[in-house]
Amino acid sequence: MTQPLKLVPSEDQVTLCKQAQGLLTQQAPVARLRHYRDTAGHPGFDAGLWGKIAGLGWIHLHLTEEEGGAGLPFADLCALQEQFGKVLAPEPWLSAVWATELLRRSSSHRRLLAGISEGLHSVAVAWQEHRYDRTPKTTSCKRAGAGWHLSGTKRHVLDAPDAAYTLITAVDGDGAIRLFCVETATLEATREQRMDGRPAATLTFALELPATAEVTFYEGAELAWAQACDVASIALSAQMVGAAQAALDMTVEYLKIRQQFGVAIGTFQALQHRAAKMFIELELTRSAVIGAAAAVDAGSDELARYASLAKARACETLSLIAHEAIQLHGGIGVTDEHDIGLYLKRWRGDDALLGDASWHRQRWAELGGY
Amino acid sequence: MTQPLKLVPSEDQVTLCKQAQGLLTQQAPVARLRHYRDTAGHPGFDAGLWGKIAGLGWIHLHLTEEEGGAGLPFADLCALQEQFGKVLAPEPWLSAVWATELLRRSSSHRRLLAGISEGLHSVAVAWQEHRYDRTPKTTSCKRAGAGWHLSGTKRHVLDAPDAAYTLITAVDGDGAIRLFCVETATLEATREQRMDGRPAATLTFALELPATAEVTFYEGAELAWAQACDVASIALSAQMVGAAQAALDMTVEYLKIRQQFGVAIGTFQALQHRAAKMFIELELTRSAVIGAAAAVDAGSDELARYASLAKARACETLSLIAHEAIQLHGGIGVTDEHDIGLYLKRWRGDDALLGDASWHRQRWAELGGY
Amino acid sequence: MTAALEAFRTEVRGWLEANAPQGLRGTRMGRFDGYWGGRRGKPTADEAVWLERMLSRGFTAPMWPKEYGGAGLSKDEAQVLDQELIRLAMPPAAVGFGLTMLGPTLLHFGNAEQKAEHLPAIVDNRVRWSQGYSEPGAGSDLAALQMKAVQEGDEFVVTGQKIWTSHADKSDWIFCLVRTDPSAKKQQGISFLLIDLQSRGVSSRPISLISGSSPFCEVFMDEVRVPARNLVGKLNEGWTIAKALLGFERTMIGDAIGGQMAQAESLLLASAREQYGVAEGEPLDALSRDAIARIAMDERAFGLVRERIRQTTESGKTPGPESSITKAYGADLKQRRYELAMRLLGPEAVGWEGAPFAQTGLDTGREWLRARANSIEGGSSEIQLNVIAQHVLGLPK
Amino acid sequence: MTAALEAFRTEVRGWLEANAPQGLRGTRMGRFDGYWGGRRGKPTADEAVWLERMLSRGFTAPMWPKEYGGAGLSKDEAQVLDQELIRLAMPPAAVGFGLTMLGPTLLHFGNAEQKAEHLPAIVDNRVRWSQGYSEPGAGSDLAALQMKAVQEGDEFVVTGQKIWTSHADKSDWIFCLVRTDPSAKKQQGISFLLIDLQSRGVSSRPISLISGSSPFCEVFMDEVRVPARNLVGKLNEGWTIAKALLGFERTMIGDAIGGQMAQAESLLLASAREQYGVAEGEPLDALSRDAIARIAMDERAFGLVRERIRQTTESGKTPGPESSITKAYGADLKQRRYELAMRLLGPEAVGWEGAPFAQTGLDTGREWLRARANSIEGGSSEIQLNVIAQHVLGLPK
Repeated sequence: MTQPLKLVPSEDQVTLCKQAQGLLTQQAPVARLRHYRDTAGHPGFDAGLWGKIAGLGWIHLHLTEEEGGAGLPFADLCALQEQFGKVLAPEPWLSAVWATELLRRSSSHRRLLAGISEGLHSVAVAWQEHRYDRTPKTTSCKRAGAGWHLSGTKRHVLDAPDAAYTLITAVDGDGAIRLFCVETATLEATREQRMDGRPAATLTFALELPATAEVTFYEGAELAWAQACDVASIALSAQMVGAAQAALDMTVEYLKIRQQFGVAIGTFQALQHRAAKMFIELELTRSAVIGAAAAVDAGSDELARYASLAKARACETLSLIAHEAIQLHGGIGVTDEHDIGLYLKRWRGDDALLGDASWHRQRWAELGGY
Repeated sequence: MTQPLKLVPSEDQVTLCKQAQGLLTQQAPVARLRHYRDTAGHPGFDAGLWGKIAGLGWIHLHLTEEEGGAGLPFADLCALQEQFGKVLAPEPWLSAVWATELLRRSSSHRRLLAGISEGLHSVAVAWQEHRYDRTPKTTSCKRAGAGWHLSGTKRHVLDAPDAAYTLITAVDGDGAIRLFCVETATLEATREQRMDGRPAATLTFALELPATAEVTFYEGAELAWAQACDVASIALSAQMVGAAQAALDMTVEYLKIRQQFGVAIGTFQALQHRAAKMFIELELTRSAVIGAAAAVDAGSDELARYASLAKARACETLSLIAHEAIQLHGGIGVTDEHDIGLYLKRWRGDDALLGDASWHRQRWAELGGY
Repeated sequence: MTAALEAFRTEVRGWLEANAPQGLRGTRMGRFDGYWGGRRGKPTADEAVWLERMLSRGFTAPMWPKEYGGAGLSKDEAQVLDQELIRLAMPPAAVGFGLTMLGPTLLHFGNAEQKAEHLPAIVDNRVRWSQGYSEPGAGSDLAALQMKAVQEGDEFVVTGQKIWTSHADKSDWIFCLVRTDPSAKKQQGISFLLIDLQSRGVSSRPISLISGSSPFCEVFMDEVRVPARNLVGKLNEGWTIAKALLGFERTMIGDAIGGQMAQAESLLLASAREQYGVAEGEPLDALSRDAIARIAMDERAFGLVRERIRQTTESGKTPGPESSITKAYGADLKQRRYELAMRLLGPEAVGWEGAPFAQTGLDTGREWLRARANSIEGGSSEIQLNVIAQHVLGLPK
Repeated sequence: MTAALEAFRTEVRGWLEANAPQGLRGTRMGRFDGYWGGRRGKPTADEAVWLERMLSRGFTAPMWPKEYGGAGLSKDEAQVLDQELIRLAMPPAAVGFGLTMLGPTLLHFGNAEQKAEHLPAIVDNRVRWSQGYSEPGAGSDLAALQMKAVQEGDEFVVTGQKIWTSHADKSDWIFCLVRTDPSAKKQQGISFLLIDLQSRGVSSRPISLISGSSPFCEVFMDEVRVPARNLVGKLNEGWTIAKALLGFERTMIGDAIGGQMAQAESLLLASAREQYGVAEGEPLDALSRDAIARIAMDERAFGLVRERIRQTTESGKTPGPESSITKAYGADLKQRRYELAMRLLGPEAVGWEGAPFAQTGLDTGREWLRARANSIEGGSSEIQLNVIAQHVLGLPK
């Protein structure tokens, strides 16, 4: 009998969250998104804030001390992701988690791992080709002399416009997956103007690379890639829980203050029940995400199922809450002027990252053999 | 440009409905179902009432005068089905419509057609084998001398326990569908105790039949079978609209009289919105069923799509309303003593007849080439 | 009757074949995509010809009396005309809130002078109207409106703010609900007033939506002087008119959505086939198929319920609470349709503008966002559900 | 701490290996399928041995104080015990509303005499309790209850009717909410009273549900005389106790549903494979797969939320409004699970009894119907949503 997963926050985690809340509430109001969205400049986020986050040691918080981290639980990192998600922060933390999870499983690019942790390098992960398939189909790598020839197109590469390096998945002649680390400047990039206003690009490339460009893994690329995607999915889900919490909070607040028919509209039972249903779904999803983070810390052999559970529920819950939030805000909710619409657009972006709910349900079923 | 379907009732139809309402309200209270359910006697319905319905000429109302009918629109028959459905009547009208639609397309069994119309014979339609497939798989017919050898098992044959004759679908050696008319007494019948309390049986048989037992069709068995199933589906959908209307009416009435917290519970907005949503769905479904009936009258080449639309929506809407009706009745709603539960059980039975919503959606798509 | 109707069809068909400009044939996008007129309107050459010819028959307002420039057609005749226009896929020659909302209202509630002054200018599309109902503090609770109109001699002096006024910046006139008796109970002190938007003291500001720029505006009135003859109905009895007009508006929105939904099945199908690389004639994956069929079937049922209401409603009658069904269901249906469209697009759905996103995907994204407003504007879905519960089902307040 | 806990686990495991009757191992059906005790209870030989041995360790009420027959374990120790019981799939040695509802209530609100009198008889399962809360006119509005209790000397005289009293016909005692001050405002005149069901004037009648016969009864009290010492808490202050007990009940129902859901995925899968003839290891059709995965994933999340609440709640604390989450969601989840089970059964789902229907299908049908009551009993889902909206989210009444 294994112990049940630890689902309550430690005191450390509570303290950490408070610190993050203070920092983000002050320096990262949701409204700033419009600036990054409308200017599409470089970087597409607040470099100062990102530097502070790195300086606090948060990016590599969950790495072991050997890896240069603080050896804290991944659950603590997820708690920070949640705070970060509340304000829809555009800083490249998800890419950092993802790249970190890849590189810590690698023997070849330790220096880059340190660079990410210290906030020196921003690294994007280029994987997407068709829908949510995680196995590259068209991006291929062929041995060329001592090195590699790498060519293909990757879509929707989050944080690529500002990333010094990009990690690219490809298949070799045997159909095996391999990962390459490339300077982003060597890629042809088309910056995407996205609904969620986050920096991303479509990348096209046909490169001759030295052998050292390949990221090699202790236990094989396939396993590392799968695990890193799962861990990143959980971090992303934690951000989405934060977004959902913030959207629900804003909505409940609005229900308390908006007066119609001589009373606060929050007195109407139909709206109360809808708010309560959102709360229930959020509590379930929060528990799923906390459980998934705990599964990472416990080294659970169900990591994949937990990750799919977390992401599927996060997609459904943020969708429910973001949609309902707009409806319950009424007319003001559909104006660009009000922040609540940004949550719906962020959902759309997050939903498309690493698989939507339907994709994850299918994966859950496949993992269960049906 | 074809004319839009006629979707408003004629004065004749309104008069007919009032007459039916009077008859059924008086002689066919919902509560009588418990008697038929609990005794499982013969017949499993009120023979007197059924005789009256026949006597009024309602069973063959929509047949042409040549066919012995009154030449009224099929829409009028559906309006009667709706009244009939309101009180969850167990009389074998659906089987009569179904058999009638088969036999009027046949050159071989005209006398039986008249017998059904006059209420002399009750005829069951035996078709079901596996789920909702309409093409028989295991029931087969082989030429044997001048006649046929017919063998197989049919499940859930509605009205079979009291039917003088049963129409049975089978496949011949070439995989073509054929229909046989057999005296029910020659079949091995296991009466089913069903949730909806209606008389039905599982039939098993291995018979030597004369050539005259085959029902032959003017335009082929396959087309006749498909059309008769579609027309029967529409009649059944009309019954289901009636059931949904009655369940909604009972619920709205209960919301008006049940007091809790010092007021009628119908004042609570959450319950008002749920009632309104049921009403909207019912209006849509009623329109779909009226449209489907009008499509029959207009000889539309979209009969199959209309039938699937009607049945899919009827299944979904009666499900919604029957479930919600129980919840809104609270504790009393889950007791056997209260009639509202009978509507939920009837839905289950009707849902399983001639395809559930999911099956009809798939059929709609197939008809649309996707 | 039917014979007469068929004769009418034959005549109309012939007339249209002769008179519908070739350049416009096949360009119909829906019932509300046509020439919106007004002082600022700039019709194309084809549009101008088309309008003039249709006007010669009274066909821009086919059921209105001939004295105001209508054609005096019966409901069935008007439907035949509509069908023949659709047959050639002709856009309507004139579109606007004058035709769909104010006109029917004036026909019911206007006096002879008001009808004579305003209806012909609506029929021939000279004057473009906008609607001044909602205010920042009066959304679902419309009767809480605060724009005040104080009578001074033969004028009203109007001050206040309206919001969600479509095309206020392109319109000539506005019909407004104003508060004329601040001391009366909410619904009782409201009047219905017609205001020239070129009056001194009127200003407006466009509103950006989550879907981008929009036709909506805020309209500000600062001591705007309005002739008293522009009061429709009696003083302080505007609420009855307001409610009737809301019925026209709900029906209009339901019809508009119905029109937009007509292509839903084939568009969703095409998108699914492209996304999943499934050739025409091959079956789709079961989840997409089920989802598309659901929308398509609901769309068909929605068309049938609207047609049934149309056949049931007496010609020209103010729409009753049944218009709440089409308003609420239509909004929901359109939202579900675009939600599915986005789901089919998958990762391609995140685009906002420009390459590398395909234009159809970008359009879908904007429509998806825009559709969120469908359940809010023109009376929120919550209000429609209240109306059905209380006025149709008779549940207690 | 963890070391001590592991030591405890080792000790308990050893003790169970030595003492759990072989005949009961592997027979656990869930947390509430065990021996219900009481005067009319007839344990099997194994059950009697199992109860006696568990009692010797205080393990029927592991967290209760030793003085009442409990084991005085910490929350973590109790969980270890539970895990070890599950490991051997042992049914609980004693089950009942005394252990889950009245016991915790008496520990909080009972006086010393009441604890001494009733707790030991709950621990050793001698007395079986039922719950007298709802009345025909007091369902969701529980505080509208009318059963009256008039004090006469050192007795209460109780008259009225209760409904939805589970197993009243098999129980020995009942804890009742009664109205002791008819003139006070609703919640203020209610008291919490313990009544011996063998008292003169008590009668009961079973209730049939849509799913068939049920444990529910109506209970009638006709001038039943109850000793005044059976009043728990103060006179007219029973509402606070009532609410606390409802928290225990909600948690209990949530846990019960959680237990029943544990097998959902494999059972639904087996049914789908059988219906569609899909062999083990082969993928199911996409619609079934999606629907089963949805239920299975929600079940997992439901288990996690309950575990998170368990870890968050201080040992022995009265459950707060979070128990409304598990009650409402649990009911919904179980209903959806059986709805899917029925959909998979398709036409085979219509059976009520006997051949030609398979027994598993018939059982599914009864469970499906029975599940409709889950969102009504123990506080309807509507009430739970009210509680969450007002007491958790702070929306105004």
